[in-house]
Amino acid sequence: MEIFLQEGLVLLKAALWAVALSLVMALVAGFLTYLERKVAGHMQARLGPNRVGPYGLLQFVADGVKLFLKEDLIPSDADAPLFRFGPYLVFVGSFAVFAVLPFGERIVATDLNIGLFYVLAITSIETVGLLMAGWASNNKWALLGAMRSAAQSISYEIPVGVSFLIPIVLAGSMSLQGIIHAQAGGFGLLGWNVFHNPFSLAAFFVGCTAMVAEINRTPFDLPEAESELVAGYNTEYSGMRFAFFFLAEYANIFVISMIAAAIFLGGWQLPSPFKDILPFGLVGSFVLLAKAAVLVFIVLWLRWTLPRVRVDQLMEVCWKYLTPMALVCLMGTAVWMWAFPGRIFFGLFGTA
Amino acid sequence: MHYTLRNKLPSTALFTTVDAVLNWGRLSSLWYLLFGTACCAIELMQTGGPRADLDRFGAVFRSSPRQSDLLIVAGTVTYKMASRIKRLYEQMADPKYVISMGSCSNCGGLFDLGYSVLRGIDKVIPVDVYVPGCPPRPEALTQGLLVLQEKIRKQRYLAREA
Amino acid sequence: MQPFELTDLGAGTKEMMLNMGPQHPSTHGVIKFVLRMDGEVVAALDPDVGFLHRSIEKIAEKLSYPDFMPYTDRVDYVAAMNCNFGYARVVEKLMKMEVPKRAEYIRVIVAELNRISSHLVSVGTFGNDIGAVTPFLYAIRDRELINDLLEMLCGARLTYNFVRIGGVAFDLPDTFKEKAIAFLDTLEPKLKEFNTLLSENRIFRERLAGVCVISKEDAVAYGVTGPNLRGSGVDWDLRRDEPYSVYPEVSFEVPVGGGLVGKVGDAFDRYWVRIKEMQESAKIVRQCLEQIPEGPIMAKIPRVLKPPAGDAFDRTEAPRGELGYYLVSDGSSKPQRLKIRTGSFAAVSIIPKIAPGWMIADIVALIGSLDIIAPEIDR
Amino acid sequence: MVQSMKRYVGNVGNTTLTVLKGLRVTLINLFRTPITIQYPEVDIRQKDLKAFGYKGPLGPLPDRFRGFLHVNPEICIACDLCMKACPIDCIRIESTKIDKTTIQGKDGKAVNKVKHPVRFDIHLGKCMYCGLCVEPCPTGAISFSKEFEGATSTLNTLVVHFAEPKGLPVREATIL
Repeated sequence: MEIFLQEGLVLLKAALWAVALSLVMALVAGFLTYLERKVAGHMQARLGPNRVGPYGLLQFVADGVKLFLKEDLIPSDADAPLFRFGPYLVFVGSFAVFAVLPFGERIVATDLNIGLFYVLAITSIETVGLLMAGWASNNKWALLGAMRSAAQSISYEIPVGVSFLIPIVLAGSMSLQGIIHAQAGGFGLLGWNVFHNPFSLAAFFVGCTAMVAEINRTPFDLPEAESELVAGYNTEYSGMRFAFFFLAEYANIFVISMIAAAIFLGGWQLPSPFKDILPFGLVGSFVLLAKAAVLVFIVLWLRWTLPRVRVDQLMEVCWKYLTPMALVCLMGTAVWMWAFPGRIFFGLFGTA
Repeated sequence: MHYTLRNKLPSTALFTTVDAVLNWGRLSSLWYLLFGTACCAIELMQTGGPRADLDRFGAVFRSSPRQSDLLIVAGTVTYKMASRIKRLYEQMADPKYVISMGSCSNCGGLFDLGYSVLRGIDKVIPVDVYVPGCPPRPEALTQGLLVLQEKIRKQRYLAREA
Repeated sequence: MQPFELTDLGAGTKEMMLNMGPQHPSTHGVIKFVLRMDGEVVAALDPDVGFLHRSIEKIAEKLSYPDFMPYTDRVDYVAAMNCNFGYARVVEKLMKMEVPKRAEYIRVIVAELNRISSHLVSVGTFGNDIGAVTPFLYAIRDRELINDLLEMLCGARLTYNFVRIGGVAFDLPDTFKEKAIAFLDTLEPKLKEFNTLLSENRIFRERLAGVCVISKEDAVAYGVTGPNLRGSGVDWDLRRDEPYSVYPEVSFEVPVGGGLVGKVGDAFDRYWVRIKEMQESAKIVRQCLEQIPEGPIMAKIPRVLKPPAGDAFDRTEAPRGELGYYLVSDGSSKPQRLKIRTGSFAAVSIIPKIAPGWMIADIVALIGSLDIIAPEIDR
Repeated sequence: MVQSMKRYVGNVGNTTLTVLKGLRVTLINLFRTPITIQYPEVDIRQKDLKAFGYKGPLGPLPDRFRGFLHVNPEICIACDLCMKACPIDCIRIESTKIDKTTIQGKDGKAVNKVKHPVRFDIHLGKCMYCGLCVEPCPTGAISFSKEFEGATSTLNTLVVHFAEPKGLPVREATIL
């Protein structure tokens, strides 16, 4: 009896977390679509949405209402089961990462001890979903987009993985909370992994570039390259199924920003005097979200500035630049840890 | 379907509210197909551009017909193109709307004299709003969009017609 | 970068046929390209034109000479002034008519302003094809200022119907000169910003360096004209080499592609020639505004135009290459035959020659850099 | 080896630098005032757009703006010159004879009015706004207005009847 109760409590807790996280995901992704249109608008000397609700804030609600009520078209020549399943797989791949995202010192659904590994593994599902969608559409543009997406994800997994190894090596843990805890020193600022040593600084940039490519954002948005492939893998998708792709795309921006903020920018660590103003480490949560917000803005900013690379250049950037650089960073970090055990870069000069 | 159902249901405030929310979603998010046939396409570009900025009304362009709600037929449609326009329209998911932009797509316009031009896009697909002009300036197209929004606002799905 | 050589590996693979257009974001209007693809690489390309065949040449036979003027706006709607200009010139040639000096200056001013706005659309959409959306909107933003100027002059933003046979329809408004010079002053910094954002960007340059090279010989053999020809390194510009109107009285340079980032005649060269030409056009407009004499803007023309029987050909330098009008008159008030020679038609004819071996992303760059526009091909 | 290392580092450096330069341009533009005209609120026909809070470079519509055609049937002499000038026949005039009156013409010359239009239809949905009809008009009866908003859901309403006697049936748009 007792064991059932315990199991039930665990399940209930899990269900509550799932509901809360899906709400968070929907809200965050929706808000990001609004933010992207607003940022794009102002960068392009125009205003962006401003008619729906105050400052156009309800724009994403209207988009959602419309998309979910549109006709659900399945092309007659499409492979219907796969066509239906693809978007869900992409959505699941993006949503599952939220389970390990640390929203604060004590706010996290589950702190897996293999957190970063889990992130790498679960996001790979998305590629399968995209491939499925592109193939099942029975559309040549979609197929080209899906093939590009597969090649891109497989290649960029390597620099992402290697640059993830650096915080893991520094913290000696794969758990996201563990990595954040390990960045505590140096007044809560200098201890961040990005300032740990020159190699980890470089790894931050390499890792971020590779992550932008991993989620198919400009300048690496080849799978849905608008001017080349019409709409890429989602050419044939309409209504609700398209909304899932859309949701996953924007959720992914948030996910990579949160992870980069957590493993390189100290997570919820902040200069120590302000730490305990609010209970539950809420200050830390805001700090983490602020760091993520800055990174999100940079991702949007890049999109509205840069042209797109070509397929062969995409591979060149990955294999000739990012992967070797990530490997050098890993080696450098290892050498650093051997040469200056337990010391950070700024610690070499001072007492911190 | 709607008509039969609508007349059997009692008229309640709930249905009017549901209708209002549906219409609000649809009219606030009219994604248009990135498609122009002739001269009006340039003014369509300018309308999406910084000065007129259709994005204010939630209208952005999509390049796939599956994801667009609004087909703006911008320019002359020849006989050769007519079947393609029809196919594009059929590829769009319901609910879908059509704006005929400019004289050529309204009724053939100045190419009425030619032998190869379709005299009015409404011979091929249903048109919701006609925008006069050759080409209409961006504000005129924006007004066309507003007229379409008003039209959508009056649509009824569950509630009885007033 | 070199084009791929496609070899049959004996793996039993088949080529894929792909329809690009008539509705595709980067075909610049309703043109269709039938591609045969080996993966991402194009094995053969076949343009299918005629989706915008509006029978403009045939309509000319039904209308009187002045009534046809609005139709020339629609031959190349991005540069309608240049088309007006060319048509007016050929009728004047047929009638052996003298045009007042002031009218000629006004024509050159509006034609060059229109050239700037046409090239802005061209480089903007080209940036869009390469994937940079923001430069496109900046180009559109700057183009609005030219639209304002021309709207002030003739009341329309796109289809002007401004040039008349024997002169122009309206004189310059009072504030036109100040406003035009104010615009030209802002053009230079805006172009600089545009270059920083797009032309100097390494991703953009790498995308275009050495891509889709059109050699000098090919360009001449296929009759490619205008910026596309100059991009291939041929120093030929009708405004300088066969001067007409008041072009001999202004000084300007003719930019020629020099392989700035890759080879001579690649996509970047064609793009860069257009950027440079905008600056030269700005120079021409400045000089014209300074030198413009007072006087009438219309020659004395009869109420009903009846050119003597005969034929005439005249070509002018339009933004998309040489724009030639061939006009046959039978002495009546309507032309017997009008033939329009446009730059885009020649440009589209060279695409099947260049395309094989390049990837689909390069094909988009090729189409964008040739700056073809549908009604000029089909007319 | 050293050469290729140099090129490698140079490529990375150059890419980063040009990307940063581009980012700077878009960031500067992010904080500039947008040039958008809030159209339905800002009436661009007005002389003073600034009154609507507009900050961009646009002036109001110029005097020569070619909006919808407008006809004043009072001073129209039904001479049919505009109908003949129109290349696409989007003007239809029917007239009746009246007592001779003299009215002020466009270029100062007096014009005799012996006919009065009883029907003056312009198909604004077909018109190409070229202005060829305005030029020959002796009295200035037909002119461009600054009106440009005419979007409608039926094509028939775009046939504007300027001198319509009462009780005429609504005609199909295509008859013009």
